[in-house]
Formats: sequence, C-alpha cells, structure tokens
Amino acid sequence: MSEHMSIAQALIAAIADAMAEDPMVCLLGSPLGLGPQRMLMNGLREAHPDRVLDPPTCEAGNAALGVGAAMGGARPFVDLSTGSFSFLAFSQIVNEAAVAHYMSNGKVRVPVTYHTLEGVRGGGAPQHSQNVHALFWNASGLEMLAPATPADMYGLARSAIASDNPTFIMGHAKLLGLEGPVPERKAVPIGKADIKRRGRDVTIVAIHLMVHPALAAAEALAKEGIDVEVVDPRTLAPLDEATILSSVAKTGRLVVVDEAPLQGSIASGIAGMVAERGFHSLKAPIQRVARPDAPVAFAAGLEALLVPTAETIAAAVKRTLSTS
Amino acid sequence: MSEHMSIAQALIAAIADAMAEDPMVCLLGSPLGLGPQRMLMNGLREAHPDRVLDPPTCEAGNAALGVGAAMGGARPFVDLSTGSFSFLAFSQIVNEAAVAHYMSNGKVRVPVTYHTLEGVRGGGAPQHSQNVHALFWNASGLEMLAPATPADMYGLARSAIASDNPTFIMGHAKLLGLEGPVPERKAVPIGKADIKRRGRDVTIVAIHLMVHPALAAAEALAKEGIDVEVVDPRTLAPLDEATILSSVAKTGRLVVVDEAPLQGSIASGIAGMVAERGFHSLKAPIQRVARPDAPVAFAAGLEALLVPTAETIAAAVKRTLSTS
Amino acid sequence: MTKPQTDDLRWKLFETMLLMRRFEESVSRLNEQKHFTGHYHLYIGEEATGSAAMACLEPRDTITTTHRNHGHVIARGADPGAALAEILGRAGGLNGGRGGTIHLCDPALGFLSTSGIVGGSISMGSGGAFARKMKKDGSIHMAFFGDSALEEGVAFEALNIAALWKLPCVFLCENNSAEAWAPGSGGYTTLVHAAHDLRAIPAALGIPTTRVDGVDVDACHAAIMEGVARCRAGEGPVFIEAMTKRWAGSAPLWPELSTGVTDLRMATGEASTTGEHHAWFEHDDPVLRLARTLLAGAPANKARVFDMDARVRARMAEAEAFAIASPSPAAATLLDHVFA
Amino acid sequence: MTKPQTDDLRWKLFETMLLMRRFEESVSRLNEQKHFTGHYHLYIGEEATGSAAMACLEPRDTITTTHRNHGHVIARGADPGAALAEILGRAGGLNGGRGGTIHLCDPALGFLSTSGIVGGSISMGSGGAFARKMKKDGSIHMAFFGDSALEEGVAFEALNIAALWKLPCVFLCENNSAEAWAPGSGGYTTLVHAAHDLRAIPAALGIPTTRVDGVDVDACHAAIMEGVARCRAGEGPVFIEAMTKRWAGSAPLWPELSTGVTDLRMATGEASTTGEHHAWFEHDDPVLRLARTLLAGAPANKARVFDMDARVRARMAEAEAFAIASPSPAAATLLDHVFA
Ligand SMILES: Cc1ncc(C[n+]2csc(CCOP(=O)(O)OP(=O)(O)O)c2C)c(N)n1
Ligand SMILES: Cc1ncc(C[n+]2csc(CCOP(=O)(O)OP(=O)(O)O)c2C)c(N)n1
Ligand SMILES: [Mg+2]
Ligand SMILES: [Mg+2]
Repeated sequence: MSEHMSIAQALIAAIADAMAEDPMVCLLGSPLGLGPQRMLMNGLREAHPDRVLDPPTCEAGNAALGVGAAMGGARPFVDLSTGSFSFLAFSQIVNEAAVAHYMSNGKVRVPVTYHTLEGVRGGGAPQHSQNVHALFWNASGLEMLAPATPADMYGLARSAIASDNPTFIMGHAKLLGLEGPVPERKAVPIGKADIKRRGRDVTIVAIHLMVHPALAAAEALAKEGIDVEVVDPRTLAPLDEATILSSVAKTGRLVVVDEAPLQGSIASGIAGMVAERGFHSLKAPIQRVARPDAPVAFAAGLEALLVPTAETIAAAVKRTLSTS
Repeated sequence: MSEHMSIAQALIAAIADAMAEDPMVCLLGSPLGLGPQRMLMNGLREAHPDRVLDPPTCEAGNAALGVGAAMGGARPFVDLSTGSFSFLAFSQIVNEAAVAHYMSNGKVRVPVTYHTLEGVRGGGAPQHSQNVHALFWNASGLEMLAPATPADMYGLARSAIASDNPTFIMGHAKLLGLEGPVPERKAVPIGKADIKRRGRDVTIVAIHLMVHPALAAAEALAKEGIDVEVVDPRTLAPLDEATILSSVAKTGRLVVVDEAPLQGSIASGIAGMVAERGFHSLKAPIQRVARPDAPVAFAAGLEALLVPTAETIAAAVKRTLSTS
Repeated sequence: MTKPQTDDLRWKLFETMLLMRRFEESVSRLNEQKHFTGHYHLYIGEEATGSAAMACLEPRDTITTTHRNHGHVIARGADPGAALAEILGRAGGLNGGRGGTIHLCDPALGFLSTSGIVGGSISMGSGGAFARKMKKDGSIHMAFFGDSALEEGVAFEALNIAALWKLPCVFLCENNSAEAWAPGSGGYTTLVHAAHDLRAIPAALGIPTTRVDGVDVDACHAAIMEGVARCRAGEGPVFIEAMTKRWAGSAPLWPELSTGVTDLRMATGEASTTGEHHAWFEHDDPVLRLARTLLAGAPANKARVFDMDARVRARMAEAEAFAIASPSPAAATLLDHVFA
Repeated sequence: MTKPQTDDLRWKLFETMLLMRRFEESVSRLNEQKHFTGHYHLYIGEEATGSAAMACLEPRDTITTTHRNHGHVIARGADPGAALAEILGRAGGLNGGRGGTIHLCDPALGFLSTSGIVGGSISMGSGGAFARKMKKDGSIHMAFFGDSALEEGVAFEALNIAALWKLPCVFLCENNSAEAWAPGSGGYTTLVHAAHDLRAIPAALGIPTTRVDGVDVDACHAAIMEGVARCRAGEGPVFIEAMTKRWAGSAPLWPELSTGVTDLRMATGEASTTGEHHAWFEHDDPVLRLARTLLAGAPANKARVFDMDARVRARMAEAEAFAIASPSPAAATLLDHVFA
C-alpha cells in the first residue's frame, strides 16, 4: 500500500519499524534538525523511552559509543546533527568503525548507522553549511548513503540499520520536508544506483539534494528536445559504477552534479572514474557542476550564487552538446 | 651554496631558520616520527627550549591551540604525528582554521601550519597507515602541501610558516630519510607545480611519495623509448591546474598516481578535472593508479600488494599508449 | 566576594548593559520582521557577566566567543549598526555579511574567533592565551563559553593545556542552564553533564575556580577582576562560572521576546512585574537589578537612568536604520577572502 | 582493601602471569630476530593487573583494549600461538595477520576492539557497556587504557556518558608513568597531565574511584572484583587506577628486554637481583612478587613454581614454532573483509 511521506517521516518510519522488529536497535540523538519536522520525534520518544536517548554534546564520544555498542551487539543509530559536527567524530568513524572488520580478519562487526544533516541550508554560514560527504568518501570500509526521495530514505535507512557494516546516511537540511510516495515499506539495496529519469542524449549523475535540480533541468531541456537521463547513485560508497558507465555508454555525454566544493568533490571523482573506465564512450568533455571552492557565506544573496541550480545544470548539459 | 640533506633535515632546517627570523614561530610536538631522524629534534629543543613544546596527547586541543595562537599573532607549527591522528583534529582544521578568514570578511588571519606523517609506512596496519590528504582535500580555505624532495620540503615549509593561511604539510614516514640537494635555502611558492622530468609521450601526475616510483617508471620506460613527463603538483590545494593541463596538452596521455585508496583519491579528482578542462587533448583513457579501496593490512606481504610501484605505474603508462 | 563598586563604574556598566539589551530587542524585532532568517541566539539575561568581563579587559587583551556572542561584541565596543548589519547579512556588516549572527567578530577589538562549534571558543582560547604569553607583555586572553561546552572533550583538553603551561586565560563559563528546557521537552539543548558542579572539572586539573551570581554585576566584576589580575600576574589560568537562570525567551529552540521590550519602570515600581515572568523581572533580569541598585535611596538618579535609556534607544534606532539600509554584499565579492 | 586470596586463585593467577611474561619474552626475541618489524609494546610489569582483571570477568562480559594488549589477550585465554602468529603477520594469526601487534582481537573471547588510537578503548568502552546494559543480563564491560588516554578529550566524554546513563563499565586505567622517560629525553610518550591525581577526573563526574598497587595481584583482584560487582549490580561505572612503575624495557621509544629473561630463582634467592634493575626485581616485578608470596613459608611450593614455569615455557616454545611456521596471508585474500 503506497504511502505519501516527507523524507523526515520516511526516516522516522524506518527507525520506528526497525525498533519494533529488533530490540537492539536504539536511537542516540534526534535526526530531524531545527525545523518543524523535529516534532515527529515525539512519537518515537514515547514509544521507546529507553531506546531513544539524548546524549551530551560530544560528537566524538557519541560516535565512539555507537561503535562500541555496535561491536557489542546493539544496532545504534547515532545522529551527529549538523554536517560539520560530524567532523568532531571523524576519527571514530574513519579510524575505528570503518577498519574494524578488515583489521580483525572479518571477526568484528560494526553495525552502527550514523546520520547527519549536511549541506547549504540557508543562513548556515560557513560552519553550519558544510557538505561533508566528499570528505568521508576516501575512507575505505564505510558505507555512505545519500537518499534523495522519501522512498529511498525509508529503504536505505532500513538497509543501513540492518547492515553489519558502519553506514553513514547523509541527510540534507533542505530535503527533510520533501514529500513523495513510498510505494512499499521495503529496504533499498546498498550499492545500487537508481535511474531517476531515462533519456538518450546526455547523462546527468546527480547526488543527494542535487537530484532535484537535475530533474528540473531535465524537464526544462525536454521542452527544447534534449532528452536527459538522470542517474542517482543513492549509495556513494560503494559506488555503483556499472550503472553510471552504462548510461554514459548510451548517451556519450556526462554532467556530474554535487553540492560540495568542486575540488575533491564526488562530482570530480566520478568524472575521473568515467575518464578512465568510460573514456571511449565520451563524445564531449565531462562537465562538473559543483560549488566554487569557498566557504558558504551567510548572506542569502551570496549563498544563492554558490549552489548548483536547474539553470546551471541545464547550461552544463548544453555545453556537453555544443562542444563535440 | 647547495646543501645535501634528508627530508627530515630539510624540515628541521626550515623550522629552525623560521624560528631564528621570527620570535613568534613556535613548534608544538615533534614532526619526525619514531625513526632515527627523530634525534634531529635535539638541536631545535636546545636552541629554543621555550618555543619547542611537547603537548599532551590531545590532537583536537593541540590543533585548536594552534588556531587560536595563530589568530592571536603567533606562527605555530603544530605536529599532528601519524596521519590518522590528524582526524581527531578534523573539526579544528576544517571548521575553524579553514573558514575563519572568509567568515570574518578577511579580518581574521590564521597563520598556523599543521604537519603529519601519513601513508603506508610498513607494518602500520590500518590505523597507522592512513593516507589523509584526500580526506582533507575538499575543505575550502586550507592550503595543502605535499613535498617529495628535500628542496621542496625546505621551501614549502618556509612558505607554510610564512603563509597567513592555515597550511597542512603532508609528510610521509617513508620520505623522511630521503636525501637530495637543497640548492638554496629559499621558499618554494605555494600553488606552483614542478615538472620533475620533461617528456613528450605521456604525462604522469604523481603526488607526494609517489613522485619517486613515477620517476623510476619514467627511467625504465625511457629505455623502451617512451618519453614520460612527470609533474609533481607539490601543492595539492590550491592545485596548479594550468601546469597539469599544459603537460596533457603536449602529451595527450595522462596517468595520475596517488597512494590513497582510489575512490575519492586526488588521482581521481585530477582525472576528473582533466576530463573536463583538458578533454580535447586526451588521446586515450586517463589511468588512475592508487591503492585499492581497502584498509592497509599489517602483514608485509599484503601491504606490499596495495601500494603503487614503478611497475604498476609503468604498466598504466603503457595502457595509455596501447588503447588509442 | 562582592566588593562595592564605584558609582562611576556602575553607571558605565549600566549603559553597556542597556545597549546590549536594546540591541537584542532590535535583533528580535528584525527577525520577527523577517529581515533575516535562520537560527540565532540572544544574550538577554546574561548582560551582567559580559559587561563586567569587558570592563576588566584592556584593549590589547584578546577574546574568543560563541554563537551567543552579540552581547560580548557590543559590550566590547563594536558599532551596533555594523553588528546589526552583520546579523542581517549586509555589506555594511562587521564581517561583510559573510558570518552572520553566529560569527560576529572584530579582531580590531581583540576578538580572535567567534565560533559556532560548541567547544571552539574555549579550545581556541588556550591558543589565544598562548600567543599572549609569547608576547610577554602582561596581556591576557578571555574565553567565553556556555555550560554545554564542557560536554565537549576538546574543552577538557584545552583546560589541561592551559593548566600545564600556565597560560594567561580567563575561562568564563556562562552557565544559563538553570530553568532551561531540553530537547525532550521541545526546548533548546541544555546541559547534559554528570558533573553536579562544573567547577570540579577545572579543579581536577588544578585550575582555581570561582562561581558567581551572573545576574549581579558587582559580583561579576569583582570575581572577574580577581581572575584577570591572577592571569596578568602570570599565575596561570582561572575558571569562573557565572550562574544565570535561562531567560524564558531562550528556552525554546527558537528565541522569542517572551518577556517583552524591557520596561525600566519595573525598576521604579511604576510598571507591574506580575504574571508569568514575575520572578525573572524581580530577581533574574540583570538590567532591572542594576537599575534598582542605582535607584536605591537615590531618587535623583531616576532621570539619569531614563535619559541614558533614551540615548541608547536613539542609538539603536540609528543602528537599525543603518543596518536595514545597508546593501547586500556584491556578487563580485563572492570569492574574495578564501585565502589571505 | 587487600583481601587475602585463596591459594587456588593465586596459583591460577600465577600461571596466567607466567604465560603473559613468557609470551612477551618470545615477542621480544622474535623482534630481535627480525621476524617482524614496526613499533610494538610489551606488557611486562603490568601482569598483575591484567591477570586479576580477567579473573574477575565472566565469559559473556566484553572488553576493549589498546596498543598494549598482548597481556590482556593472553590472560583472557587466547591461544598464544595464534597471538604470536598475529604479531608476525601470519595467516594463522588471531586476525589473519591483518591487525598485527597493536590490534590483537578475538570477539569470541569478548574483545570488541583493540584500538591503537589513544582514547579509543575507553570511548568505545562506554559503547560496549551500553550494549551490555541493553542486554539486561547482568553482563558488564571492561575498558583497559593507559594513563595518557585521559589526555584525550574523548575519554572525558565517554566517562560523562557512562556516568549519566549508569553504564556497567569498569574503567581500568593502567598507569605506568612512574619512572617513565619522556620524548624530550628520547623516551616513549608519557603522561602529560595537569591533574596530579587522575582519579579527580572521573570523580568530577561522580564516578567512584579506587587506586590500587598494580604490582600486587591480590590487591588488584580485590579492587577489581569490588568494581565488577558494583557494575553487575547496576550501580553504574567505576574507575580503577592500577599503579605500576614503568618497566625499564618500555621506557625507551623502542622496547628492549633490558631486565633479561625472567629468572624465577630471583624469587627463591638462588639468583642475584643486584645491578641496575635491583629495585624492579625486588619490588616492582609482579611475577617475582607473586612467586615470593607463594613460596613464603612453603618450601614445598618451589617445585610447583618451577614445574609450572617449565610447562608454560614448553607451551610458548610450541607457540613460537607454530607462529614461525604459519604462512603469510595469501595474496588472493587481500580484499576480503572490507565489508561484512
Ligand atoms: C560541536 C557542536 N555540537 C552541537 C552544536 C549545536 N548547538 C548549538 S548551541 C548548543 C548548545 C550550547 O549550549 P551552551 O554551550 O551552554 O551555550 P548556550 O547556548 O546555553 O549559551 C548546541 C548543542 C554545535 N553548535 N556545535
Ligand atoms: C590519538 C593518538 N595519538 C597519539 C598516539 C601515539 N601514541 C601511541 S602510544 C602513546 C602513549 C600512550 O600512553 P598510555 O595511554 O599511558 O599507554 P601506555 O603505552 O603507557 O601503556 C601515544 C601517545 C596514538 N596512538 N593515538
Ligand atoms: Mg548554556
Ligand atoms: Mg602509560
């Protein structure tokens, strides 16, 4: 039975369903930020007062708590609040959670899920607007998810909690209120990209929040007769390279969109991967659409200049068509 | 007057010269690791007992000390020891040091230098073998240096200490003992790549320790009549894209080498940049040579399988020549 | 602990506190009028601490502060117009609109960093003090932080470093958690600490500690002055905990001017303090409290109090006008100042 | 505090401590013989703490430990051959050669994590205890860590969490900094803490603390048993500080078997303890100390002591042979276990 939900609702539903099924699932912190969605926590708190906890403000300690609890048999969902705060827990995630399974020769399992609200949120200024996915992307052993729709959020959050690996769900402050259908309450497999729109002329790989302006760009371009395919990797690590490569094999043109600063963005990394593995398919330069390499200014006018939009994405699509 | 030094000596010479010139330069921690080079610290300790300090084991606190001291008019050189320990200071570097200048509209300056010994060091196992440069690369506002020779270490360390920006010098445990000429004790400009070997057929962009196997590969290939150009960016951020692009414009073929895991490596990012900005020069797929996406095993035999070598680099060069 | 203050100092502090209060009332109004959006924090109820602290500092001293910085920046002498403009994200702002409410920062006034990362100001504070010590000129650093900052491990690390190296740092903890709500009750994050007495933490590291009534400006000034003197004398860091009740308007996640625009007639008895916030008006509002002290047994002071307020309000009206008139930052400046 | 222990328990602990000691002597020898390279840490001198601690735990209890883990893993019952093979980076190692000396870890024995990141074991320890508490079965967690771990802020954070939520965690601090060198003197990193007494830190958070002579196995067992009982009863965490002198061989940056292979005749008086390490042999070597206790007034025990040692040595000889014969991990396994 299809439901209609916001991404915030989908996340809470996933946590609630997982908690109902497994008494070792617990929630540390509140993943819904400062906006109106945060009220959705109330039901969860009431249903599981001893499994929904408000930890102190100490991201490293909370992340370590999650690692240890996961190793000890719990399935903690640890919220790290605003993206940049997850940097305080970098060592616990990258040095501890991500390597424990490998380092123990497969003996230790770390079924912890982390969640953060990253990205340019509106008035966040540099310290509350960091996109963090690109900075964790090089860490081997960490599953990284970036759901852009309620159905993907529900399904990937279920997979994350069920996964025996440490998993980092990248939430986005601007996505929480986004609504859409959740056709079925079922898990979405980790590591599988989703083609959000089929097309023949150009491939856009857009991650996370950027899926939406990419789809808008595709609609606008369709009116001009340009048929765009929009690929949403959904899982950033491990990346579904095959789906991206086969789309590029079909279209021959690639635009990669990421809200993060360009240098070291996932847009750049995916472009590099295709320049190696899909080179012969390419008919034109890959276009990377990302933020300029600068912190995010507080002033709304400056902030708006920084982030990719349907217009800048559409322009990049046209660049792949004009050069040959 | 040209001197002959190890990289460790060059680093200590740079710090010593900077301390002699400016009474506000100070050293927190010891940047020479566990090997025999560490004895070089003795002279520095004796010369400046009140400016060479051994802080507690608290990387975040030490990094924050560096940020605050730099804002307050000092020029601290903060050693973060083994690469992975710098992750404990991630927030101080990325959320505080890197954004302060921008966020204050240019009013605050943060002339702090960080240093770490990163990389696959031999028996370091996952937690002491992390390459960290790729994980910081997306942080806007941070200068990142990766000197591969004594002359570059001396010159870039001087530039780092003199820079009014936060600067992160990536040292490598395996580089400390490497010796070479330091023709002059002078600063090397931040943001300028160096062509370590000129050639016409293929460009290798190799960073950090990887410059050396890249040069070895070039020598071996020269014997087979393949003329390789080796570009060492030296500065990872801001990256000297122009030098890389003009080399690729000449050779039409690119191999990028990085010791970090492939996904999210700087190799991938540079490949992505060239796939956009140098696409029309490319005659063959870009080849990325990096570690597989896995933690570094302790066992020497496994460790050796992970890291790029002159042989794997040469093979990649040949792949750019065989596909067309 | 409380030493009687000179009247001159009291009047000076009163003017500062009034300016701080009227400033925050402007901020609240401008937010209601949608001149800016996003999360922000008001310093109302804590004015005694910040004004006293700034009165103890010299121009060469340095400061780090937090998301709850407006009061500190104003008390240290920042132009209220530029500060308001910054909160509105305007080109005329203290930081050109790049920082906003959480990051007001002016190094010309000794501010090194205004960080919204909890634990940032205290940990960078040790660094600021380290630089002061290197200068060997008797200057000191003051780090402002909230009670929750002591939940962050880096705060503990910074206290350890400061204690080890006898850094000249006044660690000024503004504990506003009394009567605060908490996330579970829909409120703003509040203290989650097993330490019943936060002073035990610096004390474990051998740092001398004092606790002071953060509403009593005389007491604040005396305690902070003593700490500052100790730092200046090279005796190492001190920890001062200033206790305030959480102002009702800062208890929910999003601030509200729930106690209304401050009516100084509450200090004279001409306006009623009854109702929900009675206790706050009577005991916990540092501005009203100091006004009562100044007025006590000195009816002649009444005119001075109200004149002062009128001048402050006029200054704030100008500041508001300046801020609202200030243009947005030019698009062409977007990428300025990424690097120095 | 010290309760007299039963003789049975003493003998059990003695056998464990002998195995720990002989194990480390093997490690040192294999390192000298270049069977493995890289930095490593020996547990010599701290055997009383680790053996007593493990004797207080039940099989279902969990453990986190550090870079100085060999003794813990052996005392908990890991196969010495597999442990040695791990240190040599062999396929037959406890972790297939992937972890090496710093990361010996067997979850089947309750080890959750053996982390070389200072502060790791204590902070993940609160997590381990959290999982125990969720299980509601009276099981507990024990976190081993060195004194320097308390320099890391995350340790403080973990103590706070454990105190707040009354987590069943024994925080066992092995303080080996007495008589340690320091980097300035070419030594191994040692305690850099402004706290004169580390117990003040957990105490500030309301956690009960005990300090115990880490060389006296009876005292260690009694103190730890008391702490374990408290945790099991659901009364929340405890902090125990076991004090040892830094074993001379661990004072320099790279360990050396400077006190030689342990000669149990030093306990009977048949071998001399004179020389540089006299005080250590007489007072600070927990193995010799317990041997003396067992022998005191019971000459008949002498044969049992030496027989036990002979058996332990024979076991270690087998373990060494196994480890050396174990092949290197197969190249084909390189990318196994990145993900579960
Ligand atoms: C590292 C980090 N974690 C979490 C937050 C979110 N946060 C913003 S203000 C705040 C509470 C701060 O309380 P306190 O330090 O007592 O200051 P107050 O606001 O009460 O003055 C929190 C948790 C943050 N800004 N930084
Ligand atoms: C986060 C981090 N910082 C620094 C180090 C380097 N290091 C390895 S062991 C050690 C000293 C640890 O001392 P202690 O915790 O007392 O344990 P001990 O070795 O004395 O048993 C240090 C600083 C590390 N491993 N991790
Ligand atoms: Mg507070
Ligand atoms: Mg120690």
